[in-house]
Formats: sequence, structure tokens, C-alpha cells
Amino acid sequence: MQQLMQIKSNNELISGIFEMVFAGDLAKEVKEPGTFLAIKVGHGFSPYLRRPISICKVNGNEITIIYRVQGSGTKILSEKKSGEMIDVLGPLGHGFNVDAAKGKKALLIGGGIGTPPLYELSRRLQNTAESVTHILGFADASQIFYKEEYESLGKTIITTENGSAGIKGYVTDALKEVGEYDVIYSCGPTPMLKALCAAMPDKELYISIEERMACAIGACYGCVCHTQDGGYKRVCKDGPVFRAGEVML
Amino acid sequence: MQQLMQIKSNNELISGIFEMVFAGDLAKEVKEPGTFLAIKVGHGFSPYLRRPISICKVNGNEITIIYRVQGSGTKILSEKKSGEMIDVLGPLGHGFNVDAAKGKKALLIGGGIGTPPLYELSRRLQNTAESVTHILGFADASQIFYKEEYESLGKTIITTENGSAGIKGYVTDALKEVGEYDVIYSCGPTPMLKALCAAMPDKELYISIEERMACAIGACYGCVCHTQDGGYKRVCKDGPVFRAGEVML
Amino acid sequence: MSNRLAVSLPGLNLKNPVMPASGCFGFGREFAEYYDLSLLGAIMIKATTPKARFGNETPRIAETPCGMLNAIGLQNPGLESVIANELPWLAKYDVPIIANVAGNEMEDYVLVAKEISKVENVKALEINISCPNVKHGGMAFGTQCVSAAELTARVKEVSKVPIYIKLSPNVTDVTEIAYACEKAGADGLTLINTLLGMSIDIKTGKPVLANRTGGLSGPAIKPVAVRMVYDVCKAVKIPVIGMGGISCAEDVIEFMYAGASAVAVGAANLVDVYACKNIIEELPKLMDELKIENIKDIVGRSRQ
Amino acid sequence: MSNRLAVSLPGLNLKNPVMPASGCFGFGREFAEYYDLSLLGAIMIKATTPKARFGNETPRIAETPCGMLNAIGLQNPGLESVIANELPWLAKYDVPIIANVAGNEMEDYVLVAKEISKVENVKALEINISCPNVKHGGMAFGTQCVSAAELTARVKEVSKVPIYIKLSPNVTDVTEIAYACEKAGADGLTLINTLLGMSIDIKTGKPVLANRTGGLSGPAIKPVAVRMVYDVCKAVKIPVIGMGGISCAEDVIEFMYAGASAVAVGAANLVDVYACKNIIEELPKLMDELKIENIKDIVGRSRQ
Ligand SMILES: Cc1cc2nc3c(=O)[nH]c(=O)nc-3n(C[C@H](O)[C@H](O)[C@H](O)COP(=O)(O)OP(=O)(O)OC[C@H]3O[C@@H](n4cnc5c(N)ncnc54)[C@H](O)[C@@H]3O)c2cc1C
Ligand SMILES: Cc1cc2nc3c(=O)[nH]c(=O)nc-3n(C[C@H](O)[C@H](O)[C@H](O)COP(=O)(O)OP(=O)(O)OC[C@H]3O[C@@H](n4cnc5c(N)ncnc54)[C@H](O)[C@@H]3O)c2cc1C
Ligand SMILES: Cc1cc2nc3c(=O)[nH]c(=O)nc-3n(C[C@H](O)[C@H](O)[C@H](O)COP(=O)(O)O)c2cc1C
Ligand SMILES: Cc1cc2nc3c(=O)[nH]c(=O)nc-3n(C[C@H](O)[C@H](O)[C@H](O)COP(=O)(O)O)c2cc1C
Ligand code: FES
Ligand code: FES
Repeated sequence: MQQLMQIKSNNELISGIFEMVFAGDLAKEVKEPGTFLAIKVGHGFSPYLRRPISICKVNGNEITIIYRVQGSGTKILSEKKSGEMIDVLGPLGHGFNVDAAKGKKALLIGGGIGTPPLYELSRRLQNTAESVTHILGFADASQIFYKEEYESLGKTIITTENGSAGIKGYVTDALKEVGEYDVIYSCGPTPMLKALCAAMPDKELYISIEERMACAIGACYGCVCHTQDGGYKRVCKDGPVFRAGEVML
Repeated sequence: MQQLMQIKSNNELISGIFEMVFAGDLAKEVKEPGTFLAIKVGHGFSPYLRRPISICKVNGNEITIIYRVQGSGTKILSEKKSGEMIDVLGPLGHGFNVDAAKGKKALLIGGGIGTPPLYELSRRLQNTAESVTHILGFADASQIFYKEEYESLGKTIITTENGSAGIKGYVTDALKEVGEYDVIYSCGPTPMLKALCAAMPDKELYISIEERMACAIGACYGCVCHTQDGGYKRVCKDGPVFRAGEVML
Repeated sequence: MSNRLAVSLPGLNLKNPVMPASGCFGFGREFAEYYDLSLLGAIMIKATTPKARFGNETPRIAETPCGMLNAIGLQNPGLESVIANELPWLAKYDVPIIANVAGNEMEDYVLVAKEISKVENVKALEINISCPNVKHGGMAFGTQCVSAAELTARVKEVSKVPIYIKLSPNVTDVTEIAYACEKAGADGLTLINTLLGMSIDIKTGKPVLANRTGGLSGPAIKPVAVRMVYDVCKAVKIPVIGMGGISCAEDVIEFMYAGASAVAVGAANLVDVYACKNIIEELPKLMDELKIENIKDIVGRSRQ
Repeated sequence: MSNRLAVSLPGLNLKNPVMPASGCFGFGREFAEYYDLSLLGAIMIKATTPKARFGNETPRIAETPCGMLNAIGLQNPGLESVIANELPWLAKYDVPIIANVAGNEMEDYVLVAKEISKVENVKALEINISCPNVKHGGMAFGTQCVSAAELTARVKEVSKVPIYIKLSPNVTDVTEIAYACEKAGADGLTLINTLLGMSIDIKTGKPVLANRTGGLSGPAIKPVAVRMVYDVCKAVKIPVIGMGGISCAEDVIEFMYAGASAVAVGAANLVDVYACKNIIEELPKLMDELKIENIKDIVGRSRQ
């Protein structure tokens, strides 16, 4: 669905990271956590392409996203005011397999601006999974956001690279803290995903990956990645969530 | 001077014609009526070029412009709200010679969206000219704007092409109604200016002309016109106001 | 469906002159989730090569001012799969298909053209001698008159349907190539393909695209495309399908004034899934405003 | 004035790598009303021909997505007046002048180059064999290796200062022309000139420009320019001054990573009178962010 949605709020959570809420029927179409939106951030041709942003939360006809001001497009997004309309295409792609954790222990691992899609996932797992544990990795204490939100949904372990909050190190350094778990869902920078794949080769691990996109609906072959078997997958249509090992990182 | 000015108001006077007021020090630099501004109507590169718009009125640090929604640029302008900032370059070019009418009878002739620069001119002539008369031509009664404003400054004759208000016909058809006059100032579509030049070959006639512009400061040679003597003038820097006969229409 | 939008070109009776450009619409499947493909004038499907191709490594997409670079590298499932899976699926729509033919060697083009032109709903071929994103073949054929003419003649020989040669803008004189293709038997021309471009990420200091260079498309290239369509239409008698930056009904009119008999919409589909549908719906309204009775009447009128 | 922005090219010791491009800055007079011209790396003045030229009829300007078309047609006051009035006026600023040389015939170029290169503040010539807006000469010289090389050699013979050949992007292989110019004795190259384009007014159905076609410049063409600079810098050893759509400090870095030793800012000056000044002021800040010590260190680094 492609729809003009109305912005309800747009707040800076921490320096450079914003939470935006917008409303419209499109929200009702969201089935899976981990799916994403392609947002036209400006009017006219500047910038030209839509921006892929994950769905962080769905509430009735409202969708929440969390984004980092990265370049020109997210800059423009950050200047929008509530009441303005925004052109949204979505929900797009295949998200996290919620059923996989039915009655099992779920571990959700996010890194930095990769954490938002895990939030809606965790909410959906509340009634179906046996338990939900979060490991959230950030560069340092000043970069942490949504900590309370995650804590309200389950055990939440924070790691920071410089040790200024939580465990010092990477999310992998927190793995020994979490006890037993059956299914792992993760989203974050590629090096983190690679480390996770290496650290838990035998587990049921789902990863959400990023690629530069044009159409975001699967038509242009802009965002493909190789699969182990010599084939390919389109991140926008076949992903962005894949089973670990399915695609090459 | 190039300055971000703050929009104070932006109102639709009649269908498709807007009056915008903005404030800033740049207003203090305006010396002559008939000079113009080059306005960047959008952010980023869309649209790319500035839009030349005449100064209609100066009041302290406020400038008033009147513009018609013509294409993409003026459309964007019409959507601006008070409080927003707008990037203005100006005042540009050479305007109307106010001194030429000192102690004399001035006739100001405007056509449609060519009338705005005559307004500030008429205000400046109030104290110096013996009398100021206006002839304002419009397509029909629905297209008339600023009638009362001009009437408060002097005798004002309206013409409409279909006779739905004032005299039926063109501004030239009203010439016989105005009695004696010494100096004529005019601005409007090229056919109107041509007709005036033909109708009063011996009078002191000033005309303001339009050309597509890029730099608007005289550097790119984008807006030149031929002079009678085989030379050329830049409309943006040497004009937009010329003595009739100086340039070829 | 109003008659005033209808246009006819060799092999193609189109209900309107608007079609998605090759590579910007896949094989239609994804767009069919958003609107009925039967409303399109035609569909130019993704380039087809003899065998399946992966294309280039990623990143394949870079954004640029008023446009984008792509370096897909002709990824497609290969001739056999297109004939077995894609074309039959498309047959359920009332829309003529223009098959985009590509390859490394001349033989590749001949092979694909011969086989794909036999398929019922393929009404014309678009011979892609202008893809800037492949090492062999592609643009190399399209930048020289001799090779362009030879390829045209060879493909024409085997094709069951009219052939349109897709020209590259990356040449000194596009009219020369256009004329050579016409002489060699082309039924029509399509232009322009993308302009060769590059974008460098200043954070890494390296080209954004893994392939380093890519093809520039979108509104940025429209003036170049309009100029080439104008010049080519002056130089040849065969019809031209124009493209390059078309984003709205106004752009369609502009290309047809320049001489195009029909138009294709490329990158705009990637930014707005409804681009083609909206343009087709806007067209009659705009024609009313401009007092254009029949769209075909304005073809090439800028030259009169 | 910080040393870290300094760059050196044949004939040119520049305090920074940023200069206005020819035709987008006149002879500097209008911009001098807004800021001190001495802060510029250099100034490329408007094309000079042997005699005064009026150029093309108006309209000469058309706006396009993220850019513009111009068809000025090399209007200028002529060699004598440039030497008598413009260059002496510019001499009061501490800034090297690069004189842009144009003409219809080869002799025109030779004449202008010979005379203008004698002027004290002219430190280099830019030989414009790429103007798309004139019927004779101009781009015709710049689209073929033989004529480009011959012109280069003839001008080199008479010039007192280093010569930079300004290349046209409207060619199949810009590296071929670049190489021919290098072999013929060019000291450097400047690229790109404008892309040939057209815009049609859908209300009238006619081209917007009186000259019908014009030269496309602005951000729209940046990816084409970056690609050509990258390719040319790989093909030749002489330095390149890059241009095409530069609007901000980031763009300067992008061109220098691509291989340019310095850059020129064209259309951006027409949209923002302070464009060059702002870019020069932003550059050191951006270099800090990107941890670039000296600007000259990054030239061509995208290829490493
Ligand atoms: C499926 C998916 C989900 C995402 N979810 C989020 C999210 O929830 N929150 C968030 O902050 N970011 C998310 N991103 C990354 C986000 O898309 C980019 O940060 C954003 O596009 C940058 O745009 P820009 O104009 O600010 O940056 P620029 O660098 O100016 O963008 C230039 C171009 O590169 C593309 N681009 C730049 N970085 C990325 C990237 N990391 N991934 C894909 N394209 C990129 C842009 O879309 C644009 O086309 C997601 C990316 C993908 C693919
Ligand atoms: C010295 C001068 C003073 C002017 N004063 C006024 C005024 O007070 N009120 C007013 O409504 N209009 C005025 N105009 C005309 C105004 O500049 C155009 O209507 C406006 O630029 C149209 O922009 P657009 O984006 O809406 O139209 P578009 O057609 O989308 O513009 C496309 C391009 O053409 C140029 N253009 C289009 N029409 C004109 C035109 N008539 N003259 C010059 N360039 C044009 C635009 O600037 C732009 O570069 C003046 C023009 C000049 C030269
Ligand atoms: C992502 C993408 C993929 C493309 N793939 C092809 C292709 O397979 N075959 C082809 O002939 N042209 C291909 N093109 C070129 C377009 O068909 C079209 O000629 C070009 O993009 C100009 O039109 P536009 O500016 O409307 O996009 C592709 C363009 C894009 C943007
Ligand atoms: C209005 C205008 C006039 C120009 N005149 C000249 C000229 O006289 N000589 C020349 O070599 N290039 C001329 N150019 C080309 C520019 O110098 C430059 O090569 C081109 O515009 C690309 O840079 P840009 O995209 O930054 O404008 C002109 C460009 C413009 C826009
Ligand atoms: S972005 Fe087009 S296929 Fe994924
Ligand atoms: S617009 Fe540049 S000289 Fe007038």
C-alpha cells in the first residue's frame, strides 16, 4: 500500500536519533514484525529515492519508526512537524518468524540503530514465547535509547564498546550472561551479524540485513545478495529477514 | 544583498494572485521603485533557479511582492506560511527614474501581473510629481487586484478586454481619457509595451521588460536584449526598466 | 479506454502511449500487486539473456541529484525461464509485451530474439545495445555504426516481430547510429538508455557502486533525452519510443512534441509504484487543458 | 589562508582548489559587489573571441530538474576589450586568471591565445573546444581526436602560459580525446563542459530556447562529470580541473577523490552568489571531519 500518512509526533530520543509516529490505514496491513517501509522524505525530486526504515511499533492505525540522521534524507525527515503528511509505501518484505519461538526461549540481539525492528517483535513474542531476553549493543552510554521500553518486555542486557554502560564489549560478549535460549533474532551492522553467525552456528538464528535499495518491492534487482547455493535473494522482497546461512553476508 | 527574510504574510488576493510580505534588512537597501528580487523558492535543488519578482512596496524593513502562480516555482511560493524564512537576493537592476516626473504629470500604465512595480513608484511620486494617473488593464473583472490601493494614490482607470469592468479594450484605449501627461511609466506584457511605444512615439516613456534569467546580477549574459544601435543590454542589470526606444522589443 | 490516447507503431497497437521501461518493472509481478497491468500501453520487460545472470555485486544503486545510478548488470532468470514462467503469467493481462533482448556476443542476441519473438504476447523486441553496466557486449555494440547495423540486420533476420533498437546516449552523434540501424532494417528505435556516471562516497573515498560506474537515469537526464529524441526523429523515418526522466503527463507531452510516437517510464516507477497509472490517468486531463484532441496528432510538432 | 588547501598545477599556484567556471562569473565585476575575489583559488573568465559577439537570441536560459540549460552562444566584448578593460580591472585582486579561449576557426583560437597569454595576470589558458552553443567551431573541435590535437598543438605553440584543454562530455570516449590532447602538448585538461540538451515548452509546443538546444549544467550532470574525471585521470598524466554540478564542499572532495587536482564551480554561482566563498570556507571544516590533512593528498585516491 502506498499512502499519505499523518505525522503525529517526531521527537529526538538522543542526539541524532529520532522517534516518529504517523497514522493511517496502512498500519493495519502490517502483519509481521521486521517488515519495513519505504518513505518519500521530500517533495519533488530532492531527494529522489525513498528511504527504507523498519517498523518499530504498530498500535491501531499508528506506526512508530526510529531513525538515525545519517545523510540528507533522514535530515529532512527529522525536520518534519506533527500534522504534516508523509508518503509511505509498505509494509514491505518478509519479517521475523514469530511462530518459530512459540513456547520457546527467544533471544533478541540488536546493535545500535538496528534495534528498532526488534521492539515490535518482542511485543508479539510476549504471549507466545516462553521467555524473551534482549541484548542491545551500543557504542557508548550516550547512544542508548529505548532501554526502558525493552526492559518492560523482558530481561534486557546492555553492552557498550567502551564499557560506559552495561557490559563492556560487543553483543557477543553478553552471550554467556543469558543462559539457555532456543531461537535468536537479530538486527544490526553486518560485522555484528557475522560475529553472531560464527558464535552460534547450530542455533536457529534469524538476521535482518540492509542493502541500498531503489524500488524496495522486488522489481529492480537493486538489492540482491548471494545465497549459499549459488542463487540470490532480493533483500527488499525476500528479506530483509533471513535464516542465518541462507544468504552470504 | 542576499538574505534570509522572514515571511510575515502570504495571502491570495484573487484566484491565483498572491501578496506576500517579508521582513529583513534587505528592505532598507531598496532605492528605486521598479527594481526586483531574485527569490529562491525551495530548499535544495528543486526548483534550481531563483525567480525574479518585482518589488511592489517597501515599508521600513518590510517588502511586499505580488505574484501570479504560473508554474512550479510560484506554486511553491504560494504554499509558504508566515514565519517561514525565504532566501532573497536583491534589490537588483535599475528601476524607474522617479526624478523624471518631478513637478510633472505622471501616467502609470500597467497590465495584469505587470502592475505591481508601479505601486511603489506611485507612492514615491506622490510628493514630487504634479499629478499621478494610473491606467490598469486586466483580462476581465475577476482579474482585478489592488484597485483601491491605486485609487488611494491617484486617478485610476481600469480597462478590461471583455468590458466586464471599466473601459472595454486595452490600456491604449484608455489613453484618450487621461488628459495631459508628461512622463509615462509602464510595465506589462510585451504586446502592451509595443502598443504603447507605437501610440506615443514622442513622449518620455519608460518601460519595464521581462526575460528568462539565471544569475539576475548581470554575470551570465542570459537575459540580454538588442539595442537600436546594434549593442545589447542585460535586462537584469541594465534594466529591467529602459527608456522606450533604448532596447528592441 | 478512450481512443484519443491510442497510438500505433510497428507491431504495436497501443491503447495509450505510456509503458514502463525495461529494468524498472521487472516482469510486472510486483506492480500487479498495486494496479491492473492491463491499463498500460505496453510493458517493456527486464532484459533477457540466453542464460540466467546474477549481474554485478552490490551496492548496485546510488542516489544522485534528481536521479539515480544503477549497475544491476542485466540480472535476469534467463531465456528459458522467461518463456516458461514470466511471459505466460503476463499473458493474462490485455497488454502487449516488448521483450528486451541482451547478451555478451552477437549470437546471444540472435538466439534470444529468435526464441522470444515466437511467444504469442511478445509483440515487439527491444534490442538493448546500450547497457552501460556489462563488461562485454551491451553498450559496445551501440556506440559504433558498423556493429549496431550488423547486429540489427542479424536480429531482424530471425525475429518474428518488429524490432526496436535501444540506443545509447553515450555517443558523439546518436543520429549516425540511429540512421545506421534504420538502414539495417530496424522497425523502430527506443532511446535513451542511461548515461554513464559515477558517484563517490566521500566517507570512504571510494565509488558507491561495487561496479564503480553505473547508468544515470531519472529527471536529471530528461533534457539530454529530449534533445536526442528530437535529433533522431529528424534523422530517421522509423518511429521512436522516447524515454529518460519521464515522471508526469507533462513529460509525456514534451517527448511527443519532440517526436516520440510513444514513451517509456523508467526510474519513476521505482519512486512511485503508481507512476505509470497516474500518468495515464492525468494525460486526458492535460490534453484538455492544452486543447489536444488526439495524442498522436502532436508527434513531432515542435519541429513544425 | 591555510596551507592545507593549497594546490599547484602548471602555471597555477592556488591558495585553494576552488575557482568559478567560465561563463558563470562574467569577468568577476558583478560578484565583486558581494565578496572579495582574492579569496578564490583562481578565476576562469568568460570565453573570449577575437571580436565582440552578441551570441544567440533569447530565451537563452531554461530551467531543468536539478539544473539548467544555457545557450548564451559565447557572448563577450571581444579580445581587445577584455585586454583593455577586464583584465586590468581584475589585476587589483590577488588571484590568478585562467582565460577561456574560443572562436569559430582555428585561427581565432591561435590569435586570442597568443595575445591574451601575454597579459600579466593571465596564468593559464583554458581552450574551449567544447561549447555546444555555436554553429561553427566550438564543440566541433572537441569531438574528434585529430582536430582536438591539431588545435592543441597550434595553441601551445603561441601561448606564453600553460594551456588547459576544455573537454566536451558529448563524446563516445572522452579518454581518447584527452589522450590526444596530452600527446599534442596540453599542460592540463578541464572537464566537463555542458551536456547537449533540450527543453520543450508544452504550452507552445516549441523548444524553450531560441537556439533550440542548449548546454545542460548543474547538479544533474555531476555523476557524468565525476565519471569522466575519473576515467580521464586514469588515461592521462597531466592534471585535470574537474567541474560539473559542484555545489558544496562535499562535491569538491568527490571530484578530487575522482582525480581532479582542482575544481571549478559553474551554475551554482548563478543560484547563490556566495557559492564559491561558502565552499572555500566549508572545505577546512569538512576536511577536519573526514580527517584529511592536506587537500592535495586526496587527489585520485578513489583509484587506490
Ligand atoms: C530494510 C532496511 C531497514 C532499515 N531500517 C532503519 C531504521 O529503522 N532506522 C534507521 O535509522 N535506518 C534504517 N535503515 C537504514 C536507512 O535506510 C538509511 O540510514 C537511510 O536510507 C539513509 O538515508 P539518508 O538520506 O539519510 O543518507 P544518505 O547517505 O544521504 O543516503 C543516500 C542513499 O543511500 C541509501 N542508504 C544510505 N545508508 C543506507 C543503509 N544503511 N541502508 C540502505 N540504504 C542506505 C539511502 O537510502 C539513499 O538512497 C534501514 C535500511 C534498510 C535497508
Ligand atoms: C524583472 C522581472 C520582474 C518580475 N516581476 C514579477 C512580479 O512582480 N510578479 C509576478 O507574478 N511575476 C513577475 N515576473 C515573472 C516571474 O518571474 C515568473 O512568473 C516566474 O519566474 C515563473 O516561475 P514559475 O516557476 O512559477 O514558472 P515556470 O514556468 O515553471 O518557470 C520555469 C522557468 O522559467 C522562468 N520564467 C517563467 N516565466 C517567466 C517570466 N515571465 N519572466 C521571466 N522568467 C520566467 C522561471 O523563472 C523559471 O526559470 C517578473 C519577471 C521578471 C524578469
Ligand atoms: C534499475 C534500472 C534497471 C534497468 N535495466 C535495464 C535493462 O535491463 N534493459 C534496458 O534496456 N534498460 C534498462 N534500464 C534503462 C531504462 O530502461 C531506461 O532506458 C533509463 O532508465 C532511462 O529512463 P528513466 O530516466 O525514465 O529511468 C534500467 C534502468 C534502471 C533505473
Ligand atoms: C550560463 C553559462 C555560460 C557558460 N559559458 C561558458 C563559456 O563561455 N566557456 C566555457 O568554456 N564554458 C562555459 N560554460 C560551461 C561551464 O564553464 C561549465 O563547464 C559547466 O557549466 C559545468 O559546470 P556546472 O555544472 O558547475 O555549471 C557555461 C555554463 C553556463 C551555465
Ligand atoms: S530494491 Fe528493487 S529489488 Fe530490492
Ligand atoms: S540573468 Fe545573468 S546576465 Fe541577466
